[in-house]
Amino acid sequence: MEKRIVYLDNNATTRVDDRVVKKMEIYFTKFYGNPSSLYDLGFEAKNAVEDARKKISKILNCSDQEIFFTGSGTESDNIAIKGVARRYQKKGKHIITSSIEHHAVLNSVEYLGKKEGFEYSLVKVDSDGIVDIDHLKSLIRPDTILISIMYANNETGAIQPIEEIGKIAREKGIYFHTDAVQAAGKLSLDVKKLNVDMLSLSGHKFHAPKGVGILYKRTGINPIPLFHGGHHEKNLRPSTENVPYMVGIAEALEIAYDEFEEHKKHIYKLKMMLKEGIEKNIDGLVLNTPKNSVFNTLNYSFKGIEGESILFSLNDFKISVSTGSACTSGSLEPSHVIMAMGREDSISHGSIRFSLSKYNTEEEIKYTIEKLKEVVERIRKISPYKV
Amino acid sequence: MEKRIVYLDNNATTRVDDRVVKKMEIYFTKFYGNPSSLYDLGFEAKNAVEDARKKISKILNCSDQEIFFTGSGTESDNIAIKGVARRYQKKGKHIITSSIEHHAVLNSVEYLGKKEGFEYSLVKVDSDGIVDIDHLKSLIRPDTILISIMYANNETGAIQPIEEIGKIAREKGIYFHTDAVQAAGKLSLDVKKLNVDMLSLSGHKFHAPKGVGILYKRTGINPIPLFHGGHHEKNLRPSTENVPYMVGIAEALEIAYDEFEEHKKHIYKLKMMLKEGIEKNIDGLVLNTPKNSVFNTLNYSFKGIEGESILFSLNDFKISVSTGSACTSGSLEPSHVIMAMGREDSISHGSIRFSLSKYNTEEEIKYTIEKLKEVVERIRKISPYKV
Amino acid sequence: MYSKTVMEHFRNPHNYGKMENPDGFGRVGNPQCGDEMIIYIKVKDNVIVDVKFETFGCVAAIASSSITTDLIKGKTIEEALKITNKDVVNELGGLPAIKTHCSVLAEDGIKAAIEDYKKKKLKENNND
Amino acid sequence: MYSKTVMEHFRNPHNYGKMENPDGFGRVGNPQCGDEMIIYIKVKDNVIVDVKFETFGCVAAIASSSITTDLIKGKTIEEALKITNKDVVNELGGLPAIKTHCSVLAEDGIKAAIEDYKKKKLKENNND
Ligand SMILES: Cc1ncc(COP(=O)(O)O)c(C=O)c1O
Ligand SMILES: Cc1ncc(COP(=O)(O)O)c(C=O)c1O
Repeated sequence: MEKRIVYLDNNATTRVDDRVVKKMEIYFTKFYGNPSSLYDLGFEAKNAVEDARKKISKILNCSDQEIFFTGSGTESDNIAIKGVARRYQKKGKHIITSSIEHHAVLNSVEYLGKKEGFEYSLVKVDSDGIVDIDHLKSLIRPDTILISIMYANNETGAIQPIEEIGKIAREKGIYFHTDAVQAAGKLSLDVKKLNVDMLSLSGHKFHAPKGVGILYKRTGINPIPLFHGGHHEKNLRPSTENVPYMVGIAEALEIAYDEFEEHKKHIYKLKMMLKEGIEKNIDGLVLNTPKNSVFNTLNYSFKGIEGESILFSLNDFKISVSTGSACTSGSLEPSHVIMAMGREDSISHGSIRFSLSKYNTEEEIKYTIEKLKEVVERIRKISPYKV
Repeated sequence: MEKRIVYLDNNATTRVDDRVVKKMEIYFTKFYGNPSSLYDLGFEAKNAVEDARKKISKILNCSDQEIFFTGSGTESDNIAIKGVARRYQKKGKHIITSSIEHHAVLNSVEYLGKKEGFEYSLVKVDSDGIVDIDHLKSLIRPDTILISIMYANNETGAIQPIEEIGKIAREKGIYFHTDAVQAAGKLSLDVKKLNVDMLSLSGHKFHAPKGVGILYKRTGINPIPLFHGGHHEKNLRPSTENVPYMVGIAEALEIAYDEFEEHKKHIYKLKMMLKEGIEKNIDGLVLNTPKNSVFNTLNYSFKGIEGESILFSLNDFKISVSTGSACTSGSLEPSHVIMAMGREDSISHGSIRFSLSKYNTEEEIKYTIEKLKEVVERIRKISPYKV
Repeated sequence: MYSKTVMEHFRNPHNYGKMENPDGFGRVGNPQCGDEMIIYIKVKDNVIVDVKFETFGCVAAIASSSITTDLIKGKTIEEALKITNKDVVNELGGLPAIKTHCSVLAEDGIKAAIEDYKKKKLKENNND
Repeated sequence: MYSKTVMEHFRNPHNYGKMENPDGFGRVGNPQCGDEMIIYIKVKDNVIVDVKFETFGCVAAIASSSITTDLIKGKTIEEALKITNKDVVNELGGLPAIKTHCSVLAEDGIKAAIEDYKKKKLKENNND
């Protein structure tokens, strides 16, 4: 047991499914053609890409013409936000987003604010980390052109009221984008039901590789591309198509929804087991994950101690978890998400995220509870703050 | 023989080297960590990325801090051009590029011209498709901030006088970018010798996968990023790192330069064999590849007939070649590159590019010459233009 | 990308080649655009009894030329004039949108050849 | 990311815990910044004979605290005051740039504890 890694950081990234690897393989060395090429190798590549697009469109309940491949979740978010803002700025220059978005959204909006003359407002969240719809409504202005609210939060797993926001946006004629990166494989991605105009996904959050994203974009919305070049992806994202990853992300998404109920049951059981185990064995906890959350995520702060020291101590036991989001691990700031929920700084500095996947086992969860208890007790001994 | 594909379109894309596939494999399912994560799986991923960066920096003769990973050649070009233009627009708003650039460069520059108030000038090329240095000099203005000239042309293989242009740019204090996508594995990429400030590469042109690029950027130049998000790639290109492809592109580049002389000898011999075979067996030729060209590329127009019909006919014999560039295969315009060389329209419509790789054999070349002769004769019979 | 029928006609085009002393002759398109088509017709008793084409162009242009010559052979002048580019596309089992102009060229080719035939006939009649 | 020495000190920190009736006591940093450090010292004949720390913070903060207590133990007050954050970093075999402030905190901790000791002594002397 102690030799194997217990990987509980599946909101940071996931292991690629073996079936996905298998699917991609032949596109490296056998069907390696450029999909734009006018010979068999090219046609085969083109077909593979279009089949992938169709598979995805079925899961999102949209036309395959509305599915675009990108190089990452960050890129999808950037195209949606900057692209729409730049295209429709004549209609208005105000954008609404929330205070708990991923930096791909927050920093894009901030950039538009700083450098391109846009204004933006941040919707507050409640202590559960769920956006305040009334506050959102109050922020809408006549010149609001875009609302971007994430579907599920990466740190806490909190599910946001996308359908409702979508309805409000539609009534007001405001474009609505959702960063659904953390929802894939965990919640329905039916864009019709969700009332979204644009939706971003990232392959590596659901057992496809890192470096491939999807942007759903309703026909009729035309973001200005970030790249200019060839005619790929209807000019929205030129670059020779990454055929293996496009095939891979479609396969992974299909697996995720084909096996949805099974994974959900398994993972949710483990989450509840972890929750009960932690709450029974450790005190001085602050739960950061609300009831209405994705089934794989559980986030706690451990009073009196800081997150990084828990991380490194758990790593000594080969348990992988994270504090804040992986993307900000280079920074010293406390989690902006936990802060936005009104927690004190010291609590925000100490949040630990457990995010599970289909590959986790009961044995791993038991082992994690045991080691976590040891670790928290040990570090608390060093701390001036006793619980 | 007739069953196997004869792939002579290696400037469009290449087969991934088996050794590269092998190297990447373990990063999908074993070392699948997020390089930003603070545990062993993350550290291993981070080390893999940094080792890849170092390998590349050795070949480019620069610091590893000057190597950035991107999602494609198009993206590298776009970051270099738009990023620098936007950052330094207070110094001036004039850009120089050539009339034979890839659309990733041409369309980026054109976009800046149309939408962001920049002006640009296109350097002419001579009938060999080589940029006219005197013309370039005459285009430089006090407000010129950026020159972008490709290193080797994708359609003709013509090598451009980068060192010399770099010297001129440096003297005038103008930033200089080169699209070296078609030079990788074929020419020296020593950025010091080349006098370049920025240089773009794309993995899939040298037996790494499609969907990964490199941007060399001299320390001190700070393009505004296209994406905003996390802290990856020093904020220049946020997105969770595509570890397998970063490892893969470094491996492929290393192989290309470790085995450079061997491949060069082999491929050049095949190119000369093809050239002699074509010129001996077919008349009514217009050679579009100059003497000073990369060793793998050979481009002809066949008088009286159009390119696509040659392509499809060769495909019936399982021979893969291209007309114009793959990226523009969706368009009806004649090759802008061949046009820029002063050829007539009908000649530009009929250019055929043969681009070889280390995987080609003499047998394939002989077979190609034989079938090409048949095909050209057959289509000429249908044409009103007799040779 | 192309239908089976398109490829068949491209691989084995019908009725290609020059015609000596045609009754009608139409030249449409130009090499600048990448497509040029010549249609030759022989007419007897108002019926197109023979037709040939010569085409510089892409797969779709050659296939459109070929099928068009099939379509008008044996037809009366009036019947031939009714053939539109849509008929050409249908007979070919479809064409990529970007290649529709090739079928238009074929329609124009027939019209031009018939126009030429009519003009010549008028002249002949006048000369009589 | 961290040197072997850092990890060793983090895993088995030296001299941690509360000290009853210290001669000097320094509290630096604050939990808002993610790091807080308390240094306790016992001084005899101008020599730091015992030292303890309590730290809320990251790996680097805990390791810096630990090594700093080692560094000043047995040193005279004057010697201890000469210890800088650079010494802490060196002893640790380096720290990531972003974590340098943890070593600064440790230096500040010593200074604060010694300051406190001096103040107390002055008071005592005055009371004498
Ligand atoms: C010269 C040149 N520049 C840029 C590119 C674009 O590279 P990518 O397809 O990786 O975006 C290509 C090839 O497609 C190219 O040949
Ligand atoms: C909510 C959310 N949005 C966007 C991203 C960015 O995705 P990527 O790393 O593929 O750019 C992530 C994860 O990194 C995320 O969790």
